Amino acid sequence: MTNLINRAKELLENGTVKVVIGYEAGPTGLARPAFITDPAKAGKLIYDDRCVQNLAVYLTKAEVKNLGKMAIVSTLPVMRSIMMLISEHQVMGDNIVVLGISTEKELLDIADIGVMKGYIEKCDLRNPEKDRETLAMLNALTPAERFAWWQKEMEKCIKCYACRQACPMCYCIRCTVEVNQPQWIPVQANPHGSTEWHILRAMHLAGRCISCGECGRACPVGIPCHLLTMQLADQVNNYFHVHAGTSDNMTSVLSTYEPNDKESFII
Amino acid sequence: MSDFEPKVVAFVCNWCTYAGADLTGTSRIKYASNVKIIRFPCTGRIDFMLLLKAFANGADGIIVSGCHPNDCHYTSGNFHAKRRWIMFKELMDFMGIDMNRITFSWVSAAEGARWADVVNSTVTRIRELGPYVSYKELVNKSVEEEVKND
Amino acid sequence: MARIGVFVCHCGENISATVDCGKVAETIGKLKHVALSTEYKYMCSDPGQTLIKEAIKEHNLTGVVVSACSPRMHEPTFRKACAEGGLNPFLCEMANLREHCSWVHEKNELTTEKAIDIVRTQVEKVKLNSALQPIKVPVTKTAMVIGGGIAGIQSALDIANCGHKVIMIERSPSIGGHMSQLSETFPTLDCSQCILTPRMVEVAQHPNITLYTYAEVESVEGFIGNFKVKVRKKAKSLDEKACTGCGLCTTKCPQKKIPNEFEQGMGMRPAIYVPFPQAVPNRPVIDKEHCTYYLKGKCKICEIVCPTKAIRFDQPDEILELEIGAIVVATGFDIKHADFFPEYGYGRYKDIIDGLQFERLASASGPTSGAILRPSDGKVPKNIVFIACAGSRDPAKGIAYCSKICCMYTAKHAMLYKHKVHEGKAHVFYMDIRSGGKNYDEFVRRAIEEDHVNYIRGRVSTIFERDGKLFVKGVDTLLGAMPVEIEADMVVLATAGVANSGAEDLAQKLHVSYDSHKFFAEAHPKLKPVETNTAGIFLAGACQNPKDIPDSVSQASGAAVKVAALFSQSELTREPLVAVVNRTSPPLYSTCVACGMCKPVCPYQAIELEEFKARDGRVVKKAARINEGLCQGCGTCVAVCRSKSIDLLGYSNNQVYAEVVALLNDY
Amino acid sequence: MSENIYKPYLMEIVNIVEETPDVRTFRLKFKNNEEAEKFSFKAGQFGEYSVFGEGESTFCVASSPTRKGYIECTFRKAGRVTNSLANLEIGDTVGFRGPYGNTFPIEEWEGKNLLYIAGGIALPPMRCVIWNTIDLREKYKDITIVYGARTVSDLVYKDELKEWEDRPDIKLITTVDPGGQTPEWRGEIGFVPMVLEKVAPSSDNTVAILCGPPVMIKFTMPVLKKLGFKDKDIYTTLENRMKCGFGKCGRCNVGKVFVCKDGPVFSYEQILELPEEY
Amino acid sequence: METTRKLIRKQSLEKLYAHLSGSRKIYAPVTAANKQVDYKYNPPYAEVASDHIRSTLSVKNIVFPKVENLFLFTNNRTESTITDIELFKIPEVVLWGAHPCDTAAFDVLRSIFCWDTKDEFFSQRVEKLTVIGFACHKSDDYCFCTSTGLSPDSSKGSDILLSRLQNGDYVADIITEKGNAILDSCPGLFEAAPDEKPVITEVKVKFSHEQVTAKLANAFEHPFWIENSLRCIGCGACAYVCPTCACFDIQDETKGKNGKRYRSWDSCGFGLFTLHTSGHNPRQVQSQRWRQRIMHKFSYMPDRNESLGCVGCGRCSSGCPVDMNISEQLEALQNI
Repeated sequence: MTNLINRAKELLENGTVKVVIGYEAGPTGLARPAFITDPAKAGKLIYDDRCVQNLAVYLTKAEVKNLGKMAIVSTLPVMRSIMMLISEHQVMGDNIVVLGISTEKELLDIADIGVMKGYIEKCDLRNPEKDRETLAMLNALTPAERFAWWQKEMEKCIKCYACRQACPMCYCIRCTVEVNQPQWIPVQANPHGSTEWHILRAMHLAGRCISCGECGRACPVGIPCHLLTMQLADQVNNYFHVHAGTSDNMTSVLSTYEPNDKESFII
Repeated sequence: MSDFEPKVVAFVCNWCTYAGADLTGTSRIKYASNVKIIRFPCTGRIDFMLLLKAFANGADGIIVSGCHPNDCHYTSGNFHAKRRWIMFKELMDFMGIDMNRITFSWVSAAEGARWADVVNSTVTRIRELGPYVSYKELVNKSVEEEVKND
Repeated sequence: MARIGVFVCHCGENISATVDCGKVAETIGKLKHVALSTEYKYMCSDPGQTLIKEAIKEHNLTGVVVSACSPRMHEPTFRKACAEGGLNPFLCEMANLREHCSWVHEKNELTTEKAIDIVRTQVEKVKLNSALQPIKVPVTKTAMVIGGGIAGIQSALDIANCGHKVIMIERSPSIGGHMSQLSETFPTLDCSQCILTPRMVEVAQHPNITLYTYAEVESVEGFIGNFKVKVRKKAKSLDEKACTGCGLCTTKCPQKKIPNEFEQGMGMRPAIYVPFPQAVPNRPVIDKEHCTYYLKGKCKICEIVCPTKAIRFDQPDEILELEIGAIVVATGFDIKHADFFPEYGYGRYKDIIDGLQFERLASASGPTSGAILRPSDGKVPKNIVFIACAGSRDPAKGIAYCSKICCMYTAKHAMLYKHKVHEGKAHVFYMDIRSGGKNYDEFVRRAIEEDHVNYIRGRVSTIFERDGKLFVKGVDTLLGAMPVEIEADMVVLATAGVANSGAEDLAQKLHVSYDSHKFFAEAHPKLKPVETNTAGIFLAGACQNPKDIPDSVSQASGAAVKVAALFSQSELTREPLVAVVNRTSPPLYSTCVACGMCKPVCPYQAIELEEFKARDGRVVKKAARINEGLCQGCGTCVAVCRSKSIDLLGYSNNQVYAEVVALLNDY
Repeated sequence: MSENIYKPYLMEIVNIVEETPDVRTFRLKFKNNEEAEKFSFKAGQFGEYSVFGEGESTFCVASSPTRKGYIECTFRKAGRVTNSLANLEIGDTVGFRGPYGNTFPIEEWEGKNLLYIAGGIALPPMRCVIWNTIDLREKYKDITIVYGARTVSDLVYKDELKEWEDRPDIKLITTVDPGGQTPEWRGEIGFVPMVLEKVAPSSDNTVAILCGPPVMIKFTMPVLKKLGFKDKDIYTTLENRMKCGFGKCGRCNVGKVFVCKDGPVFSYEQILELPEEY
Repeated sequence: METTRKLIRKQSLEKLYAHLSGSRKIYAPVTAANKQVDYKYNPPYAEVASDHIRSTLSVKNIVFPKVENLFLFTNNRTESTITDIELFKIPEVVLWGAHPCDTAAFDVLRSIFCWDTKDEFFSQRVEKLTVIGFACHKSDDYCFCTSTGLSPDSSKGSDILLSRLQNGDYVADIITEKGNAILDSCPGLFEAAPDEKPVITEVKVKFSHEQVTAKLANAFEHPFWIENSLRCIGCGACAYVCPTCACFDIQDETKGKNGKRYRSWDSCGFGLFTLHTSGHNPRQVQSQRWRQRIMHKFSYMPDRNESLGCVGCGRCSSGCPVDMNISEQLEALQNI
């Protein structure tokens, strides 16, 4: 933590960056995103188990970008998000300083995107373990059971779009649900509208989800919608042998193809 | 169940399957009239959301068909579509939405008879599966909110 | 305001026999905004079309649905009729009641109901159609031919003879390509130089052709009719205008031991050289890598001896910026070098050569003036073994394809050898003899029957040396895989034809796709073998796959016709059924966020990211833009666009959505 | 049964005028006579117009309350509702609820000169009050209308412009942006603020009613100030996104002011009080 | 009406629940497997939660459903016909177990839905609603009802307010006629109230809402908004869990010729909430939208609707994925 604070301070002091995006402790003891612009306030930065939010979502937020060049406290999911955002032309790699945090909570020396790539390659890129267990549980059910299981979740949805807003990859300025010519997704938060919304969201993240689980965590009514995108992340790797967010030059799996892509259902 | 006439929508590309279905006609091969075709320039154009919209509007089954791999009029549209369907199918399976109701096929412009087979086998299958109750319920549950308090 | 006219065709009885057309027309007539719904026996007939034209005027129709046969049959007919009736042709749709309904179903209520569904769907669609205008793209009537081999030469001459300007780019100092290296050509055995040289000269002298040799494509931008090509004209160290081509410099150059590329390394050349006597242009270039002056800073003998003072040591490379309307890629092929086959001992044994080297040995203008002499000691080989399929059709070597020309040239080589060394023995190891083509099989038969070439069906496993002699070891599969061992004075490998060096790089510059072997990819394997998937770029010759001369020439002429057709009008007219990325006023500019997902899916490289700048020059927004000159309207980009910022005219999201809804719901 | 405030009147389209390729004017008649008789509105008010199945869209009533028996609205094809409105035909049904909002204080203006300044598609919200005051012509002194559009074809109400032009008691100045003119164009060429400056109407005993795109307002205000207009004598209408029309749905407020209840008509004096949120 | 206090024993409470659910729908909180508490219709009494601090969602959907049809219509060739929603069919509902913040919110909602023009949909639902409130014996750091003029045992909005005694029995304050009617329908379940104080949690006062309102009057341009909303990601969670947020959207949906116009919850936090078709957006960035949310509740509503738009339930803060803590911000605002 001291290393992190010192590094943040140094970056702000020598003008390398204008803002450091990290975590601070809120009054209720929760960690929350912090935007440090004053080196004297770098001491507020923390990094511990409470710091779970994927901060990469702020890299595309207009008012944060307006602050100037950014440094960002980056765990693996953040780093993978950054890779995706660079690949998709949303941020410029040389415009951000990555304050990498290892799984042991140590400050990493991520000099550039190349180093970050090397680091990511060495990491376990699978879905988090507890999610793997839930996925396995669901995959063991019959389709009808899975339908019932998901419908119970969908009934809870209030279409607040916290799942979308919390996701670093959902940076579109106009989401499909906001298109009304035609009205692709029913506006209503009813079982139909909610089911189609979650299908849409998961499909749009196919090959792009970096398994941070932020969508599920953000859901105020507790829908584990991250399992949808994580299942697809698994399948993307299964079919196309790709993990999202492993390079700054990724082509989405749904934007490319191999003539011999395997499937067994097209007759 | 015997008087159940399934509604089946076919999403096909202009260059292969649509032309193949034309050939079925030219060859006067008969098939079930439950299937109605919507023409697209290419399977690559077919948005996965349209499949859901078909179910939401009451389709009991869907056929998606285009050019065989390597035969795409636009070289690669069907390959992109293939990947899209792989992901879509995995997601639908995971959500428990019945993929037996969708036939994905490649039917070329020369395969008039095959088109009839694809249609007939799909209609037979959907007939056995019966009306797509669970999706209709999903939609209806949402339609009939009216005065209920929840 | 929507006023739709619906015309239900009986098609004689083709439709009305199974579909109750009257009921269809009546039911559809009750739909919202259907101003007219009528039936007629033959809509495509003159009176039928007149019916439409008059109805358009009478009812002030804003859309027409002709419910008849397949749109693949009569869509152009009815769109034209609508246009003649004063309605934008793209406001006309067809409902396919014949091929997709009456012909495939029995006569019953369900069939008529289906017909109604089909028509209703098109009615709902056509309400959302918009009047579209054909896209006009201006065309610069100058073609560029890349590559000066026989394919490029043929294309250039054909285009030039159609009256269009052609710029030919050749990376070596002379045009002529591989054909100029050949001795004789199959199946006629006429001299290659004799038939090629006049064409080369014609290129040089043609008023419509500008030739740049020793030049390469640097970059290509733009699109069909409007390419901007940068060409690097490498410095020849020579004032070409001043030089008379006297050749004095080449004889005086002190560097003489440079392996001659034209002779496939079997002869030597100086540092200032003309690649071969018939070269076009017949002007020397200085090979900077070997020139004493460039290497050591002194010499300049050529400058001293040059009678016209044409040598320019300080000449820089020149970048030409050219405006081009169409491009023919004719960059040819190369052969796999024999060092690819360690088992055959190429390199270790001097007397193992490849096919092109044999061509030079057999050529009257070659290093041996046409005598077949083996490289090691200059003796006439008494026993010669030709190995066909050296590399080709060998998936283990990574080349699964047939190189197509080897069977024929191996037969030719064997014949040439027998004609020159009458007492010699020629053996050919082969897998299959592929001699499809006019007079080709006869040619091979002649080699076997008249020239007694010994054809052995089987593969060669190894070549080894024993007591200063080469032994070729293989099997004869026609004799039940019997091992064969043949003593050889010389071995000629018919190595596989492969993509030319730099093909991949060029393909990327041109945005043309290429296959896994780096051969350029045609737009359609059957119906568009000459086109690439980038509009306005065509293929000629062996850059697409190995080809013989007649095939290359035919394709080259084919490509020339494509170019001429393109140049036949000053504007290119294209169907406006293209994808568009939405644009709105600032500060939004577009709902597109430039994620770039659409870019790689486009088979035509029609999508680029456009930058929007504020007054101070800052980039404030990026969004995808689709070049309507390139887009072919497949719509794959539309389906992958997450923010639905792309739409396809004619198959818009609104339209296809309305179709789905209309097909499944009663109104 | 109690009243459903979201239930629109059913209206029949009795006339359609294609003002420009994108702009239509509908004349709407109540299907129910009772409703027609009970209905009244004043200049400046707006309503929610709907296509059943597509939704509602907000625009001003463009006809004058002095013309009884119908209302008119003018809209430009822009979104889902206006696009589907544009597809409708004479005889089709639309929904209308309203009138909502406040009105132009035309009684206060009696005895004064009126200067109407509009740009592009902003003439419709003003047409109502223009006709209203024209129909009560004797109550007002000079009436001057300055109307500009990007091009000649973007000018709406072409027939009425002609009528106004021909009337001796109205001074009409039309203008199009440079480059937007046709060979036959006999009006002014130039942007509205510049034309206004050139015309230089007197601010003495005059009320200015200004409506147009933000950029036009921005450049016209200084001209009006220069001509001596006081903030309280300049009126405009605001358009914010609305859904309900009753100050409930939460969209249209500018600070604590509901455009749907307290507006849409504001004097410039009031506008200056508002936070920058419109 | 004069408030009367009664005793209702633990066992009688269950009987009361059974009695009420016999005649009408009952809406009560239930603890789910993942520990969150959600309201359900007619749950068995055994499942009804009584120890929770706050349910995930507020109970506003009982009077302002997340989706509510406004009318149905049918489109024919040129005609359209409208079918009214039969509001008289709205069932009688008993809300059971709601805390004072949630019950007080009905008044706040009324101040929006009926401030100028009466919204019948809302009014009818309120009419059919009987509220059995439960005073809070537990609270947490997110609670700040006392800062909004309420208290953990406020009877505002309840027809009967139950407060727990040490031994698990309850005292019942009968607040309204509706409450009285219940009392009259099952007098045997109620006994005379003891003179014992119920267990009521203590909720610290964090700020003075009057002072906040006063400060906000001139705070529109304050840098506070940007500084304190940088981490806001613009989701609608706070508005959707809020018991008093009432912004809504009106949309149409059709199937064939039949369709409906409905309203559904909306949020001022969404970027497209105020977006004009032209692309112009009066509230273009998140800080402006955050400002609107606070201003609306603490400045505009007191001014225009004569009620504070907040009841201090703390859901928006506890449900916020990025820890936007509203009471913390209000505390800061009263001192700017």
